[in-house]
Amino acid sequence: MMHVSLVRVAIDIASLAATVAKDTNGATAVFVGTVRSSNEGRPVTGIEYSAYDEMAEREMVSILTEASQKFGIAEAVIEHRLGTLHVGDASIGVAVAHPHRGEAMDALRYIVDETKRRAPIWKLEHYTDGTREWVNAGGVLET
Amino acid sequence: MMHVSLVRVAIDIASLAATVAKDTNGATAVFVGTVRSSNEGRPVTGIEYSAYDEMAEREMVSILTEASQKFGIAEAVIEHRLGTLHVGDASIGVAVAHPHRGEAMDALRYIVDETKRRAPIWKLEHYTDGTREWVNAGGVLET
Amino acid sequence: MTVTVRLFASYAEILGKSELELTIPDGSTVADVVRSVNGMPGGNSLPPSPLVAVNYSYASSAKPLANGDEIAIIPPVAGG
Amino acid sequence: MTVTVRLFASYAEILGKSELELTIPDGSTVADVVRSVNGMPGGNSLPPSPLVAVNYSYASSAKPLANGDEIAIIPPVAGG
Repeated sequence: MMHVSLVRVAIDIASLAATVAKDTNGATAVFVGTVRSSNEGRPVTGIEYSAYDEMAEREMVSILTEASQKFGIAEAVIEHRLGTLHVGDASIGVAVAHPHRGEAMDALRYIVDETKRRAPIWKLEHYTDGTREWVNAGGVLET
Repeated sequence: MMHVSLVRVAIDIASLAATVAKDTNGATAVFVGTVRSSNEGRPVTGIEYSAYDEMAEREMVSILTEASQKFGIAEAVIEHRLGTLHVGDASIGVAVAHPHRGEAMDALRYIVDETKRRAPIWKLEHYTDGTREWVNAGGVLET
Repeated sequence: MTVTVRLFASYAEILGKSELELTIPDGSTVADVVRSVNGMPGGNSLPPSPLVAVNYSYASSAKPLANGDEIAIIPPVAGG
Repeated sequence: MTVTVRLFASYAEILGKSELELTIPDGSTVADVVRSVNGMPGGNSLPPSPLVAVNYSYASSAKPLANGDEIAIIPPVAGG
């Protein structure tokens, strides 16, 4: 079971893990990203997540397909939340299951890293002083 | 919050993750080990887990301390279940939180690997043909 | 031919719009569309070689376009 | 001096007990205790150099023991 989704409701870690459960899998690895109370020293009140929805979903499906080929996983799920999130809210949840733990954790890292690197999703961070900023907008740009 | 425990009730992944949650942590990584329906080709009905309780807890505390020094984590929990487990039941749950994802996932892997390598815990596996076997009892022995 | 250009996040704010239609000569490439967008009001604040996707896949600036293509100009991503 | 020896899992099954008291000469080491256990009925099925813990920490076979120590003979672990 491979599944990706962009959601506007709370991410439920237990149901993510349940989604990838199978009797032949002995290892489930889960990652949850949450909104931190500060970023690079600036106190944060919340983050607005937006996406190029159609492409983000396709890119996440590609990432799961790659992970399946690289690590032999057959069960993986990515859930990314969009909209306004507050400190402590989960923005991304990834769960992977495999018969063995090494592959489950390797695949988890690959999926999380690639999703952050490639999925067209953006964060508009709001700070306690009322200002806001697009995260990483001054980052290195590549063609 | 660092915590280890040996339990005889179901491991609850959502409460493990909640245990390590903190507003300054942006990344939570969780591992759950479950009883597989087969091991090395033999169909399994269940596993009895037993431990040298006092030492297992101390060893797990040492592992969390090492992980804290190596990866800078301040929030981590290991829960290991003992007693009779059936296929699909969780035998171990580990949750780690850190401001950043790389450290959270590095620490998760370290804690899971070291717990499996060092915690004095044993599995008596039961098979569908009625036989049973101590897992790894014929493994390499070291002084 | 006509293509759709989509803008997101900081780029949509800079240009004051998130979608536009462009009529371009046959044989135009991604680079030609980017140059058109750079020439619009505010467009010079965009980088000269941004990440671009054509029909939901990342594409190089040399990629030739076809009528009806959807070209997305992608600000640095920051998901997760 | 007297020490407690604890046995677990397959080793406890092989020796038919999980705990025993041993009176040993002063200056005895882990290796001496292991040799005693190897000499008990069934004990020759245990490896000659098993993993051992003294007072809840892994210890080398050369470690000298003290009165009241708890020596655990540890089968290959298989947690998780």
